Amino acid sequence: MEDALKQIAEAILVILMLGGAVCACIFKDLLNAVIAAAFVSLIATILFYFLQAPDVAMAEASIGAALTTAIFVIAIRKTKRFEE
Amino acid sequence: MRILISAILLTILVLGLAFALAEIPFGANQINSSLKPGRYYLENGVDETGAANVVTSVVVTYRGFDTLGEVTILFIAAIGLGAVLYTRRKQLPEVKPRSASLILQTGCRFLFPLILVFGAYIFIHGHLSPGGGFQGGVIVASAFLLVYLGCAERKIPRRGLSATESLAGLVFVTVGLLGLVYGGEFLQNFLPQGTVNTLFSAGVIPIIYIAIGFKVGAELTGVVADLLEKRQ
Amino acid sequence: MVISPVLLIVVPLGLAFAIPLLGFISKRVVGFVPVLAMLFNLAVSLALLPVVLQKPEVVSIGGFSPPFCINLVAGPLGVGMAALIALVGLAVSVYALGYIKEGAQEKYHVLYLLLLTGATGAVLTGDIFNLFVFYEILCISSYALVAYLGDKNGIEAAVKYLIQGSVGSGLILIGIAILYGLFGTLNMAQIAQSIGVVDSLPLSVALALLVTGFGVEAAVFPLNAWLADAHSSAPSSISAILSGIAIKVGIYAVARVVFTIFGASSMFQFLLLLGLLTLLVGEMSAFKQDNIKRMLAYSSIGQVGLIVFAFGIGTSAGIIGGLFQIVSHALAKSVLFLAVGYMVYRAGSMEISSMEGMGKRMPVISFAFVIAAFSLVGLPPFTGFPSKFLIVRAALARQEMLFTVLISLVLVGTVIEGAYFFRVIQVLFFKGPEKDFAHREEAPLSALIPILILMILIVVLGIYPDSLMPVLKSAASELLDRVIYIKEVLG
Amino acid sequence: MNVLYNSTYYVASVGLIVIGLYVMLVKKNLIKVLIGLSLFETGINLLLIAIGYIRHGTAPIFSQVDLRAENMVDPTPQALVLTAIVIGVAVLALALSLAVRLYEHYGTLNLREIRDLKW
Repeated sequence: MEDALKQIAEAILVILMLGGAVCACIFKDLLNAVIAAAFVSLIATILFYFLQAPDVAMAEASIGAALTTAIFVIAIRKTKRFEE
Repeated sequence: MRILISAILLTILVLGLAFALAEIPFGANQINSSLKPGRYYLENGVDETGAANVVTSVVVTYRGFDTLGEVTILFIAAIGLGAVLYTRRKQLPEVKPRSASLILQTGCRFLFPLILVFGAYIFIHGHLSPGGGFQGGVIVASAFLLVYLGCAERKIPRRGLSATESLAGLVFVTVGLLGLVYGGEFLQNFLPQGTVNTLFSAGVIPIIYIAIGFKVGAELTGVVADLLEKRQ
Repeated sequence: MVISPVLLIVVPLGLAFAIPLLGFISKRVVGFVPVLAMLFNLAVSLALLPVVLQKPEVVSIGGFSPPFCINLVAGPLGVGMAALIALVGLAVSVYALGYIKEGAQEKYHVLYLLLLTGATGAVLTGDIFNLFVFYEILCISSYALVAYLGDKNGIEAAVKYLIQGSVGSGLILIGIAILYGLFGTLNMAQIAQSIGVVDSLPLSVALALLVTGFGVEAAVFPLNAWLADAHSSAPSSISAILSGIAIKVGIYAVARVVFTIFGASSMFQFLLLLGLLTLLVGEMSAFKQDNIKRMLAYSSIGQVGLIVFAFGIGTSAGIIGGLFQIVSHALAKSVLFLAVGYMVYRAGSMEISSMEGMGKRMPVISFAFVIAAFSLVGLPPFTGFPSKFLIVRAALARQEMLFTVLISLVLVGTVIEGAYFFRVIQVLFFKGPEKDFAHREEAPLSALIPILILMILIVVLGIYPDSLMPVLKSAASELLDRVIYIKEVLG
Repeated sequence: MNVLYNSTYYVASVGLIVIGLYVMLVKKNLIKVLIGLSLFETGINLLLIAIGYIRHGTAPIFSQVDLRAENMVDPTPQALVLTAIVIGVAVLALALSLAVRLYEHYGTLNLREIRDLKW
């Protein structure tokens, strides 16, 4: 029972994550695309936690979701916000 | 045209990966023989290194050379970023930064030490609990990022950052070389292991992880600072 | 105390970390740190060479037995390559003392030293993930160095290089993941031991991914779009290192994967074809260039093709020829790029036509250019001759129709190569300077000394090719003989 | 269906790898390409961790006395992924700085328009 619940949760998370990745792909506003990519990282963090890798989950949360997003946002602020 | 070629290439990649991954069943116990490094680390890691967190002992001891390479890569990124964004600084007019709102400033001042302490906690306890030099270092860097966002008029001393980077890197290399001198192999542990699951245990692992924490923190702060710097 | 091969990696790394600290004290000493580090590496690797010719030295980092920790395998191949890297690195670091005058010089020297450290680590390590890490050190520092001058072309070339390089690195990582999933280990010897146990389709996927990934840096045919831009836009000292060293590390990694890890004799035909295509495409593109640095860059692609072709022959003689070609190309191409660096600097343009009359104004540099060009084309008595001769002989020794046809195509490539180099030489010497080029004076001493040293080596090794033979022979047998490699590492 | 059910994580990681590579190969905007790179790297990391997972395993940390080594997941891929994540952020930071410089020179980030050098 617990297993089935976990698998359903995993399936939902994976669908959300791939959806986020597709969004990151199609958004014309780069800022939105970066936020979508950060969302993917965030879900990847939860998946890492499910896969019993707390160290990696922490690294992914702090690097993938936070720091990468920050430097992306800084770079976008210095260049153009919209993809033409 | 470009889309078509990409689609063909990606289809080949997916098919290849599907065939390859079919041979690697998900969740099966692949490390069943004691000749496999993974099994060896789990069974002997705690006895040999004294660190309760096996991932830490793998990262710092068994695969410590990778970690040395990894901090080198971050170092390259920080230095390379500086080289790429290099401009003659004197020519730049001093721009008075716009200060943030009072609430943001107070919030940053309040949170900054707390985040620093949290980061330090993470990298000091790397051998006991999840986390370690990298995670802690990134948290420290995010504290400085907060300072940049909230209190733009504060300047973080560049020379201090680059001195921290270099010194921490040198500590890592020196600890490794001391292992070569006292133990016979590079990065070999030469300190007593202590009791497992206490703060002062695991020999050189905490020292290396603290050095990594400082180094990663300084490097990523430098990266953020370089990117944020005003340019013509 | 016996010298440990680990010092070859750790000492330059430590010195690189110390450069920013030294920079606080004096900006001028910083440039000498890479010189010092490479002198140290050259001395250590030359001291190690006789030892490892007897028996490869296996170093286990951290003091655990090999499959459970990262190990360095200092065999004749690894130490020989390390010596070559140190030699070329030393020459170029002396050259850079006078050549690099703009930009953040301190950062240049750090990145340069780390690039060489990455190269040295990649050729010495015996662990596939560690190979990936050092390969990344090499790649990332070269991305930054290509963009070092910060001009339009440099940045653009660096961006292209970075995108293609990081796709390649990602593919390598997927390949490593598959290998780990199949065998549960990262030690190259242990993987080599296990290969053959599992059926072959997943393995060939992993092989394809690894070869593609490393092939980006090795610049084999479809993956070399970045090379001409990166090599021509980088500062000339960096072009010399990228052409002389970085490509060779890529080729080394491909050879290591194909020969040692997979023992894939089915790949040889493929390598042969790939090498030939790379050779012809490179030489033909070089022929139609007007920009001298782009011409040299495409000629590097052609030479890489020749090396891959030699490895593809698959016999011991072929591999010896390929390794000799690695040495001769590293020496000759770095001399060419270093010489061209000052020619371009004095002429203010990279067009070949603007080099008119250089032979009279800059006689030493032009002379070095000619020697190195002759060596690349394969004229005796320079190093290019024995290496090409060995490859041709090895191919003919196979006594197959296919090889005769292929080697004639290789010779066609050589003829094209000769044609474009003679065109440059003609411009240099035989097109008189009608205008007065008073500002075109000879390059400074810090550039002439390394160029002359490398030039003398080209001549000496060309006259006495046998002096290299013992190293090359045992390096070739290290590549071909997997069983001995496995036994040396795992005991 | 059962195959898909058992390999949720493989599907996720290969999906991320493919989407990331697709963005890198097809999109024109440099920042978009770099977003693709970050998705690609996340996918590879997930793949490595998924390969190292053992069903019903626990995290490889001996934080309590009753944990046993037989029930733990493989620690090696986790160490590799830690390294890979850091390498990824290093490449990204360098790439973004190049993007900033590229924009200063050309005033655009469209890679099809930036072609002074031949592709």
